[in-house]
Amino acid sequence: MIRLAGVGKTYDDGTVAVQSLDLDVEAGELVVLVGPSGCGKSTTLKMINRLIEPTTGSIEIDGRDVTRVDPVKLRRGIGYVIQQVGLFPHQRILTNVMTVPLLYGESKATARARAEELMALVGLDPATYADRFPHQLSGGQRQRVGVARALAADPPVLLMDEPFGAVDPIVRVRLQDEFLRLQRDLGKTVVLVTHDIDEAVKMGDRVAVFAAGGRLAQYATPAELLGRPADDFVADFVGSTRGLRRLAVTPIDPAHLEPLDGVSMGDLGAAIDVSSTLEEALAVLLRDDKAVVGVKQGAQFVGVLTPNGIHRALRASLAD
Amino acid sequence: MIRLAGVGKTYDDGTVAVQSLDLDVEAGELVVLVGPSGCGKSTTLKMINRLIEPTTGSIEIDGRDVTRVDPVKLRRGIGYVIQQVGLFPHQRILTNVMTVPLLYGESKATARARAEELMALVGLDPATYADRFPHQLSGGQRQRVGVARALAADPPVLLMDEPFGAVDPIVRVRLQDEFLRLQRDLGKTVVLVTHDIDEAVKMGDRVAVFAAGGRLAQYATPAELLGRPADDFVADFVGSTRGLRRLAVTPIDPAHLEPLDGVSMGDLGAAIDVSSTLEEALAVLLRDDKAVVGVKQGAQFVGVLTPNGIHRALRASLAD
Amino acid sequence: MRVFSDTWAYLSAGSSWTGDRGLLHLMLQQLLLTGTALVIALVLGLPLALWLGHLGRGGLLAVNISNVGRAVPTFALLALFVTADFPGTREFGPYGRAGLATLLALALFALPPIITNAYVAVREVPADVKQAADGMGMTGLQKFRRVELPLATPLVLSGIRLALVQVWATATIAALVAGPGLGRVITDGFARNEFGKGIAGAVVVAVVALVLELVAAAAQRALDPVPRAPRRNRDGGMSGGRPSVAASDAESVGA
Amino acid sequence: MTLLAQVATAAQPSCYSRLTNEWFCGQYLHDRRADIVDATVQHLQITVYAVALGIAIAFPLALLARRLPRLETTILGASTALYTIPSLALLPLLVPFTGLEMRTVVIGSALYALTILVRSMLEGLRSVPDDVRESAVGLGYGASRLLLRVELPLALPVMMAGLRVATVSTVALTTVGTLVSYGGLGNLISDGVFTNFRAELMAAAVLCVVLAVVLDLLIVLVQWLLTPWTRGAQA
Amino acid sequence: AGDDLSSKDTSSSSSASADQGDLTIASQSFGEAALVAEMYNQLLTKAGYHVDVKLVDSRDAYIGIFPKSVDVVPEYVGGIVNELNARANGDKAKPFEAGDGAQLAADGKQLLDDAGITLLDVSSATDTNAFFVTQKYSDDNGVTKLSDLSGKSVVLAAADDCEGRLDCEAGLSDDYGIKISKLLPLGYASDQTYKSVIDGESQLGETSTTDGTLASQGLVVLEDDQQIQPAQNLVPAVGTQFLSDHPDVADVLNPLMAALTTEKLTELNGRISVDREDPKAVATDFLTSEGLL
Ligand SMILES: Nc1ncnc2c1ncn2[C@@H]1O[C@H](COP(=O)(O)OP(=O)(O)OP(=O)(O)O)[C@@H](O)[C@H]1O
Ligand SMILES: Nc1ncnc2c1ncn2[C@@H]1O[C@H](COP(=O)(O)OP(=O)(O)OP(=O)(O)O)[C@@H](O)[C@H]1O
Ligand SMILES: [Mg+2]
Ligand SMILES: [Mg+2]
Repeated sequence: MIRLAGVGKTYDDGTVAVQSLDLDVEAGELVVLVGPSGCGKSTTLKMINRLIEPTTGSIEIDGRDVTRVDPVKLRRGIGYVIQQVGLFPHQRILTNVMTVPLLYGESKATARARAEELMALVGLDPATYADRFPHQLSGGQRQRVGVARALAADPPVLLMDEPFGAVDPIVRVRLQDEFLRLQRDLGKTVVLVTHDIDEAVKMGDRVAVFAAGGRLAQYATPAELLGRPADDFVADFVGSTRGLRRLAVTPIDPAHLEPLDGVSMGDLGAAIDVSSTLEEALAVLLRDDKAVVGVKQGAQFVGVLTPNGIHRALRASLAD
Repeated sequence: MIRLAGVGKTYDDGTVAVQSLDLDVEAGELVVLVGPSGCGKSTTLKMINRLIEPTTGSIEIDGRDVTRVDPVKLRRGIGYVIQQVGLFPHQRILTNVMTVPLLYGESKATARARAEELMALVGLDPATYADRFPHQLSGGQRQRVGVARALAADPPVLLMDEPFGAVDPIVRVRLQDEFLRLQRDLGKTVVLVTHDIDEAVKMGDRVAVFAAGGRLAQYATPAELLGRPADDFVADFVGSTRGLRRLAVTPIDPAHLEPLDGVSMGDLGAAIDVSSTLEEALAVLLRDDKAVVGVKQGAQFVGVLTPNGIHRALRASLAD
Repeated sequence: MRVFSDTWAYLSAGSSWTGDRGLLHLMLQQLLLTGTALVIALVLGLPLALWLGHLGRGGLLAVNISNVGRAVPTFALLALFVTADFPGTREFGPYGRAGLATLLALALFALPPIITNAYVAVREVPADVKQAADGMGMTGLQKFRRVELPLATPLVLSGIRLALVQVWATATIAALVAGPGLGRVITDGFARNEFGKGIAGAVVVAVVALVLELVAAAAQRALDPVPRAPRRNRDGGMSGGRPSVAASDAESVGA
Repeated sequence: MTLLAQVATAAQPSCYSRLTNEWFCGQYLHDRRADIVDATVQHLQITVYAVALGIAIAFPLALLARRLPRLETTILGASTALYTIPSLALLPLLVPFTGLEMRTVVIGSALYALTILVRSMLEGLRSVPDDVRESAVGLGYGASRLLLRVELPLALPVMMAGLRVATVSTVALTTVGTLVSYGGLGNLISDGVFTNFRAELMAAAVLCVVLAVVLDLLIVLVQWLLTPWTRGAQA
Repeated sequence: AGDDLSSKDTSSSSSASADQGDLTIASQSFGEAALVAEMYNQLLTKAGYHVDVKLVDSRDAYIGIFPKSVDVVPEYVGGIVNELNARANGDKAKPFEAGDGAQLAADGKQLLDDAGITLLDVSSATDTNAFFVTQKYSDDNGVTKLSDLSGKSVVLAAADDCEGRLDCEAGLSDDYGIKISKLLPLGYASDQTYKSVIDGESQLGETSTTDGTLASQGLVVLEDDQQIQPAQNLVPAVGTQFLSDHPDVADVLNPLMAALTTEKLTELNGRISVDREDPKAVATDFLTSEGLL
C-alpha cells in the first residue's frame, strides 16, 4: 500500500534527518513510528504526503510514485492529523470538519451532513459543538476535531503526527481507546507518529523504532518488539520493564489455563473474558487480591489463571 | 511543617479553584499533589508562597501564619520551581542560579561557588554550561537549572509545579531519578505538583489526589492509594491497572521469599537485591524468561521469588 | 534632467555647506532639534509607559490616546505653539521661539511609538519569567530592574529608533513657521525656483535619516542583553525587527 | 449671499475678528459652516483614497517580501526611505506628473503610509501559526486558497492594527496637501497660520483629531465584525 | 483660502449666461490673491464658465502647469515676469526691475510669448513689498520714508527669501544704505514678523503695500522713495491659446482691473484679515458696488 524505498532527507543546512529508509505499510494496517526526539519521525511522515520532498529514494502509494502526482491532489487523498492539531481558529468546528469535502467541490449540504456524522463518530455532539470556535473547546475535544477533519474526505490513508500529544495522560488514554475502536470499523491504512513507547505498543499493528538520523532500528509487531528487541538501542528504548509491557500485548492462550476443578468459588475474583490480555488478567488478580482469576468464554468458565500461569503463558507466547 | 486549614480560593470571575482544603506536610517529607487538569493544584501550591492570596482559611509554615509575613521575605525561604521553568533569558546559566543568593546580599564569590556546586549537583558541568544562555540548553537541561536555582538559597521548603513537565518521557524518567537521589541527600520539605499518577506514585512519600474544585479526594502513601482507593473517583484516576502499579511501590518482604533449595542454577535468571521493589522482581522474571528470580542481600542469596510469591507478597503488604 | 544636475551642483559646492545658512549648520540645528525633542519625549513618556507596563494595566488607554495624538497635524500643533503667546527666548535658533514650538510639537509626535513600545515591551515579558522572579522573593522594584527592564530593552529601543527617524524626517516642517533646520533649504529652494537646492535639502534629510536608522539599529543590537540565536525574523538593518506598534495595537483591539 | 447681512451688522468685533482672535469661537463655526464641511469632506476623501491606495500597493509588496526573503530588507528599507522624503519636497515634485489634482495628495499620502502598512502586513502574515498553515497544506489547500481562506483572515488582527496607525497618521499627513491646493482641513490650518486666525486653526486641528478617532473606531468595529473568533478568546 | 470646493457650488447655482465650458483658475492662497481669484470666479461664472479654483501655497505649485492645465491666474506683473525669467534663464538671471506696470509687462513680452501666456490690462492697484516700523519708532526717530533710515543699523524681519534680493535686503542696503545688522526670516507679513517688530526684537518688518492690518496693530509703512520695488500691478494672466478661443474673458476681467486701486484693495484686505469677513462675501460686495456683477 505505502512503500518507502531508500528514502533519505538532508535539510538545506546539512542536517541528515533521515538516512536511507525502507518501510512497507500494508493496506488496512496501523503502523506506528516511534523513537527519541529529533530522530526523523515527522520528517518521514511528511515525506509521504510531500509536505517535505525527499532528497533520495522513492515513495509509492498503491504502486504510484507520489512525486509524479500533483501534491495538492495527492494530499486530498490522504488524511493528515498534525501534532499541534492545527484547527483553523477563525472557523467554527463544523466548518473546520467540512473543509476537505468542500475542497473536493462537494455541495454544502453533503459536506455538512458528512461533517455532523463524523463529529458524532468522534464523540462530539454536533448540536452542542458545531457552532463553537476551536478556542472554546478543551484540548482533548480539539484533538478529536482534528481527527474528524482528517477523516472527512474518507481518505484510504491517514497520517497522524503525535495526534494525542497535547493532552493530559487521562484524556490521552481515552482518545487512544476511541481511536482504536474507530479504526476497527474504518480499517484505514494509518501511519502514526509518537515518541511514547507505551502508545506505540498499544496502538500499532506493527511498530517501527527509529534511531537518530532516521535509522530503522526494528520493525516488528509489539509482542516481538518487547520480547526480542533487535539490539541494545531498542532494548534500552522499550525500557527495563518491557517484560511487564509484554503482558499488555499478549492474549490469553487457552492452552495455559489451569482447570477450574479444586478452586473454591471464594478464591475466584471477577472473571475475565478469554479475549483479554494477560495484563488484564494480572490486573484483576492484583486488584481483587485473589490467588486465581476465572476465565470465561461467553458465559462459560473455561479455566483459571494463577500468577505462575500468566508467567508461563507469557514465556510460551514468544516460542510460537 | 506546612499546614493548610480550610483553605479556599475563589477567583475574581467566580471560578472556585479550591474549595476548603486541609493538608499537612511533615518536615522532610515529599508530598505530591496530583489530579486532573484544572483541579486547583497550581493554585494550592501558589497559595503556600502567597503568589496567590487565599480567600478563606489559613496557611502556616513552622507554626507561623504566612499572611503575617512579608511576602518577599517569605518567598526567600521557599524554593519555587515553576511549571514553565521561567529562567531569565537575558542571564547566563550561572547568573540565573546565583540570583537568589545575590538577592540575599551574599558576596559574588560565595554565590558563585554555591551556584557551581549546585550545577554539578543537578548534573550540569559548570565548565560547559555556566556561560551559556537558557536558549542554548535543551528542555531537560533547563529544567535542571530551574531546580538548581530554587535550591540555591538552601531553603528548607521547596515547591515544584510540574518540574518535569516539559520534557519527553525518557528524559523525564532520568530527571525523576536524579531528583529522588538528590532529595535523599538534602531532605527538604517538598510539595510537588503533577498530573501524572505514575510520577506521583513514584516520587511521593505521600500523595494527595485532588478532584475538581480543589477537593482532596485522598491523602495517603502510594501503596495505600493503589491498594485502597478511597472512592470511585480515586480508583478511576489511578486506573484499572493500579494493581500493577502497586508492584512498583511495594518492597520485597523477606518473609515471602521461597528457599533457594531445589532450584537449579539454570532456572535462575539475574539476581536482584532485597531492597528492590516487587515490580523490579517481576520485570527481571519476565525479561529473562525464567520461572524464578534470585534475591540477594549483599553478595549472599537469601531466597528466590516466583510469580506466585510476588503475588503473595503484594497481597500481604496491604494486610500490614 | 537639469534638476538633477542642479542638485548635484548644489551638493558639491563647498559654499552650500558652510556658513550661517549652510547645510552643515542647518543639519546641526536639526540634529539638535531632533535630539532634544526625543529627550523630552523620553523623559515624559518612557517612565510612565514602563511603569504602566510593570503594573500591567492602564497602558492600553495611554497607548490609544497617544496614538490618536498622531492625528494632530504636527503642522497645526506648530502653528498653535507659534501663534500662542509663547514665552520663548527672543534669540533665534534651535532653541529660539519657533525652535521651541517645534520642539514641543516634535516631542508630542515622538510619544506614540515610545509609549506603545515601552508599555508593550514590559508587559509582554513572559509571564513565567515574571512569576519566577516573584517566586524567588524579588520586590517589585527588583523585578522591574533585574528582569523586566533588561528583557524589554530591545523593543523599547526599537520604539525609540522609530521615533528618532520619524522625528528627524518631520523636523523639516519647522521651516513652515520659519523655524530652524534643513527644511529651510527645501522651502527656500522651492520659493526661489532653485529646485536643485530644494531637492538637495531633501536628499540630505533622507541620507541623514538612513544613517540615523543604521546607527540606531547597531546601537539596538549592541544593547540587546540576549545574544540572539539565529531566528526567523532578523532584527538588522532597516527591517525594524520585531512587531512593535502593530503588535501592541492588536491587543488593544482584542481587549 | 446670505452672509452679507451678518457682515453688515458686525459693528462690534466678532469673537474671531483679529482684534479679539479667540481660540474657540462658536460664531466662526456657524458663519463658515459650509467651508468647514467642505474641507472635512475633502479631508475624508483624501484619507480614504490614500489608505486604500496604500493597501493596494502594500499587499503585493508584503507578499513579495515574504516569498523572497532576500528582497525583504530591500522592500522594508525602500518603504522606510520613502518616509524620510520631506513632504515639503515630495508634493511639489509630484505636481508636474500628476497635476494640481487631488490625486497628487492621495499618491503622496499613500506612499507615506506604505512604511507602516507593508510592515504590519508582513507581521500579520507571519503571525499565522505554523501549525495551522501546515495542516491546511496537508489537507490539500493550494497556494492561493491558503492565502485567501486561511492566512488572510488570521493575519487580519495584526494587519488591522497597522491599518489603524496608518489611517490615523494619514489624517494628519493629509493636511500638508494644502501645498498643492488639496489639503482638506489643512487648507483651513494653513490659512489660519498665515492670517493668525486662531478659531479657524483650532477648529480644523480639533476636527482632524475627531476625524481620526471616528475612522479609528470604524476600523475597530469592522475588525470586530470580521473576526468573530477572536471574541472572548482571552489569554 | 480653502474654499475652492465651495466655489464650484457658486458656479453651478449662479450661472446665467450661455454655457462657455470649463475654466481653471489657479492662484496663491494668501488673502489678497484668494480674494482676487474669487472676484475672477464670480465674474467668469456669471459669464457662463464652469470655474474651478485651485489655491496653492506658492506660485511654483502652478507655474509648471500653466497654461497647460490652468487657464487663468490672477497675477502680479513683476511676479509672473520674473518667475518666467528665472525659469527661462536660471535663478541667477538679472531680474526685471521696471517700476511701471505697463512698462514691465512690455519688457517681459518675449518671455510671456514663449511661455504661451498673455497678460490682460494692468490694474493701477499694485502690491509690492513694503517695509514697516512701529508708529512709536516712526515718531521717536522721525522716520517716514526708507531713506530716513540711511546709515542706521536695524534688525530686519522678513520673508525667507529676502536675503540678497534687490527688492528686499540687497536693495535696502545698497540703494538706501541701511545697515541690516541681522535678518530674521520670520515670513512675509506674517504674525511672527509683526510680533517681532512690535516687541522690539527687530525694527523693520516686511509686508505688502496692501496690508490691511497695519493700522490696527499700530504699525506704519515707510515710503519707498527710491523705487527699489519692481512694479507689482495686479494683472490677469491668461493662456494665449485659451484667450484666442475665449476672447470674452478679457472683456470680463479688464473692467475689474480698471475698478481696482491700491487703496480699495487695502481696505478689502483689512475687512478680510482684520474683521475676517468671508472673502466670497467681500468679493460679491465689491463687485456689486462697482456695478460689475
Ligand atoms: N527545516 C529544517 N531544517 C533543518 N533541520 C531540520 C528541519 N526540520 C527538522 N530538522 C532536523 O531534522 C531532524 C529530524 O526532525 P523531525 O522533526 O523529523 O524529528 P522528530 O522525530 O519528529 O522529533 P520530535 O519527536 O521532536 O517531533 C532533527 O534533528 C531536526 O532538528
Ligand atoms: N486567574 C484566574 N482567574 C480565573 N480562574 C482561574 C485563574 N487561574 C486559574 N483559574 C481556574 O482555576 C482552576 C484551577 O486552576 P489551577 O491552575 O490551579 O489548575 P491546575 O490543577 O494547576 O491545572 P493544570 O494541571 O492544568 O495546571 C481552573 O479551573 C482554572 O481555569
Ligand atoms: Mg515530530
Ligand atoms: Mg497547574
